[in-house]
Amino acid sequence: MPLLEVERLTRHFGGLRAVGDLSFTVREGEILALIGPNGAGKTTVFNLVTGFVRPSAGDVRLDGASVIGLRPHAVARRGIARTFQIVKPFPGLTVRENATLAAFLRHHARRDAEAAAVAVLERVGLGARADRLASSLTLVDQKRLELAKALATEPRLVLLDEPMGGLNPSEVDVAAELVKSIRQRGVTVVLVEHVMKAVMRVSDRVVVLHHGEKIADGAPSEVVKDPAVIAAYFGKRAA
Amino acid sequence: METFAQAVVSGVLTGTLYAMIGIGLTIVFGVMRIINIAHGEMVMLGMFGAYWGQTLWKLDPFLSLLLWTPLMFLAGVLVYRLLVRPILGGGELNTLLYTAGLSLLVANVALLLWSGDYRTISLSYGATPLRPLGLSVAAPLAIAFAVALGLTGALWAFLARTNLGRAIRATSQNAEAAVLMGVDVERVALVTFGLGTALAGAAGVLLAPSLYLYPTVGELLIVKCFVVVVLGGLGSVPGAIAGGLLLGVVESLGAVYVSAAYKDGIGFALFLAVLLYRPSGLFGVGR
Amino acid sequence: MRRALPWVVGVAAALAPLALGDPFLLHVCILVLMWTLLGAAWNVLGGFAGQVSFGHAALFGVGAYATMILYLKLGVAPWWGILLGGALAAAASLPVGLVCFRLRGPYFSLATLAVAELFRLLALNWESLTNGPVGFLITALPQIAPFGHPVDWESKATFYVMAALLAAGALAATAWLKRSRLGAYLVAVREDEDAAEAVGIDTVRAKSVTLALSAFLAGLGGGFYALYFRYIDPDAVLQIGLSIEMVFIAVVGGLGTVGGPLVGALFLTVLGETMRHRLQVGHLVVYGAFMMLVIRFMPEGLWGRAHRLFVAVQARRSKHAALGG
Amino acid sequence: MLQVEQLHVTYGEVTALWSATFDVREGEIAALVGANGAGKTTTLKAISGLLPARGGAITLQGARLDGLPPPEIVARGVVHVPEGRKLFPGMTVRDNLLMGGYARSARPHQGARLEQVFEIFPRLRERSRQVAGTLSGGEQQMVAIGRGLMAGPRVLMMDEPSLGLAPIMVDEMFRIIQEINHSGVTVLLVEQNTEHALAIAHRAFVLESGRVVLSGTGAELLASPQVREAYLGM
Repeated sequence: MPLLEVERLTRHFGGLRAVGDLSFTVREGEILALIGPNGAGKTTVFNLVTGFVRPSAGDVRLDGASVIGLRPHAVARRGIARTFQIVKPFPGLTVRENATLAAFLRHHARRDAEAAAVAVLERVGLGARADRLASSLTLVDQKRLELAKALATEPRLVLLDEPMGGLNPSEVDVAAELVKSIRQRGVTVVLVEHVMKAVMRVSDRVVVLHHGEKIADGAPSEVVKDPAVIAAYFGKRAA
Repeated sequence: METFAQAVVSGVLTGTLYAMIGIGLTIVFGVMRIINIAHGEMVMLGMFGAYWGQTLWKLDPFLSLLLWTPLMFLAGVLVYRLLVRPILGGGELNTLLYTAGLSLLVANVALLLWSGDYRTISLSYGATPLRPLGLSVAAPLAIAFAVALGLTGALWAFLARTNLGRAIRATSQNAEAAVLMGVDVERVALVTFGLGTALAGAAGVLLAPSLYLYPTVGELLIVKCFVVVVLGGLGSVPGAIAGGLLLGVVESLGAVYVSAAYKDGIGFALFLAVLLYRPSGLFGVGR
Repeated sequence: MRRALPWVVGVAAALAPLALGDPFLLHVCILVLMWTLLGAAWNVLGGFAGQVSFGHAALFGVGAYATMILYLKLGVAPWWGILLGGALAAAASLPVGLVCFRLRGPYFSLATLAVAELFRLLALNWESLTNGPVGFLITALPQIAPFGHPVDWESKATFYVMAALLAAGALAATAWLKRSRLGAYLVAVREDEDAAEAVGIDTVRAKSVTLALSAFLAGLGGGFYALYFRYIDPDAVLQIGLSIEMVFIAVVGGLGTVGGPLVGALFLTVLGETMRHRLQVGHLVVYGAFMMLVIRFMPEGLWGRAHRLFVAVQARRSKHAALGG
Repeated sequence: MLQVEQLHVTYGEVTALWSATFDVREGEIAALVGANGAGKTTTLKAISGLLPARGGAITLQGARLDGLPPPEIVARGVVHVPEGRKLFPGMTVRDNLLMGGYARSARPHQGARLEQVFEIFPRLRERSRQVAGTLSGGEQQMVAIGRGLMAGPRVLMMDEPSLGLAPIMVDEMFRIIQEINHSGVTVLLVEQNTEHALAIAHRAFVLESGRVVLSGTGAELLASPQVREAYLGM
């Protein structure tokens, strides 16, 4: 059974259909990229899966159990963590406190939570900056913190919303390695990303959205050759 | 049926004045995203302006409008420049607390100067009510209504027809786009704050002959004013007008058919219901 | 030894007014402690969780009315009444939270204001329960003698001790909150509610529990007020001004700090009472002016600023020590 | 005419544009293309003064634009039609257009230009009293462009004018952009609909990760395999 099943998911905002009849699955242990042009509905999919937005129709199941209707904190408890495209650190707290808040989900004693948080910070390369205020970090480090908070909830599946957006090329390489290392520890990854070179490098499979619908689903090298994908990215000139 | 008509008429009269106060609050919110809690005190200052005008200089309260409206505009401009602008970047809650401080300060300075006594303004022409169509309408309230209608109409024309008025509306609908049109948002904010204050002051002058006046009257008025602007949708001028009329009529009908004591409560219950189910207001275009 | 010093100073300072015995001094101290309790009550919700309520007078009023009604109508001893008043305020806060927490930011603040006005109107008009605008008056308090000492209800010292215990309890509760997991959750809620939900924090539950705690403390304050002043009516215990004063004390003292409410209450009450003594109405002028000055120049509050300076000095000192050693 | 040299722009800590260099010649349509997040919108915002330039220079016929406040840039004739239209949704079509002519230099011409806009978009004349928020996407885009024209632009910068439009409207929009250009307005076009944009552009620049990586005539770029690579990361 796949880890995550998205089935006929639909969401309207006013008259606009942001996501329409979208189905795809995520297998345990894979890295799946969700791509598509601006306004294709990728972030909305994340919001629907994690309970920040209620779907108009459709279902999302983790290990066969529906998570629709759960509030975001309950979805996180089930084992789906996420990051935000516009990073959302707790700006007035230190890096350690940020991660500890997330670690509280699985460790009730402060000491245990802090230990778990520090371990995660080491993994993402923020160990040396644990006592800095989150608001004082550079963007790369804020993206790392965003990831650390998601991992500190000890998820089975993590949804990353543009983990590489705004980074320079060498930083993108580091981030790509980090994403691969998450999977090596047994956490399944779904990422939305615009930096296509990184998508091609890290992902096992790509789902392409356009106007809220799935237009392609397959290996990265196949998907980029798909005429529908090229047309979606490129626009089509009417003859 | 006659009681009903009477209640609706007096509701509309009061509601027009609520609307006028509400417009002042709502345009300031629209442009600057500040909920100015001291707005009620601006109304209070207008009321005392009318009172002292009559007491000291034998100035007819309605005539004194010509004096106090421009002065309150200036006061608004000064308050904005000296007090409000420096804290604009501080977040919604800080500005809310800050204007709460300003409200307390102004009300209590007034209390210190003028004592907490309830005062009234008596007018020679205030004694006999007008009797249009068999209904009874207090003359001062009728005059206030007519003037408020005129002022609101003038403001409407200003907002609809002039470049500056359009710029105010544009800024409150989309500040970034207004900048792209070449609008100097800082200047628009200054004028808007002045206008909002002038409207509050003018409403105070108009209300003075119909209400008891005392330094902390602003507290009661500002709470009603919140009801008005939230009913209509924060930032919307037509919304404030509709909200003002609605509150006026609901209160007036409530006083007749439910209980005079719970008159204000009906307004607040309506307010909570709207906040819960339509936070963008009854007539809001959505947020 | 060094650690004990602040405690020794604190206890000595707490005992000093008793030793001096001056009634006006004691009265001011009682007010300071009552406002510390109320400031702390507001601070739990407003300072830690970032939910700015303009309606805490309602919770204060529930506590005051509960204490009075239980004593005068049912004969429940007022010290039990104070505790029950707190509990009732906490219970009343649950539906209030259900309604108001659906809104965020300034909308939440406006909703709490409307709720408080509804409570005031209810007290004004539900005459069979509340006596309406007439209110309640306590003419005599019962004779008791805990530990063999008869309690002298005419002495300010009695109330001073009660107020001190209540205020100390509130500050202890705040200190506990600051270290607890719930406290950490509240800070997360204050900083970013969506991010808090995303890491698995049930923000609605965290806010509701906190509101209940805050309401309990405010209710205790109301009950104490009823007992100390022996008279309540809707304008005395349910007016908007009370809510605003609670906000100011917490903000001037320092939002989200443990000691802030004490500092804010001490500062504003002493200043206010001095002004009231001389000018009768002036104290709220000072409150308003201070509120504006603090937000403009010292948004972290008096205690917050002092604490930061203290930490900075300590850091410099330990650096010196490290260099020297 | 409009010269952008080594423009560097950040949002707080985030660098959105590393170093963009390109120029727009008088009377032409220049296109700025590239994948999402490449820095196209940022470039336009920096030119119109919404974002400060951290480094580099923007000049209009030799005079520095960077550092000027947005109203001054509008007054000099550099007008930005933003992505997503950014209309004033509660105002009528006519009021939206009049706002476009708000700049002091444009005010005397409000009446005449309103007529010109109605000539180009007869649809808007019919709808002039309608509230802008209730228009269809295509009509809203017409208002956005018309609003830009009201300022009497020398350079009109358009950000994603075809975004979210029905295919038939997309064609219409590109036809209108050419028409505006023929009437003497220089156009800087940012488009995701690359194929279409390159087809009408005299010259084009490809942005990738905040840098201009390729430039040439529209036709050259249309044929270039590198353009596809910039988009699809092949």
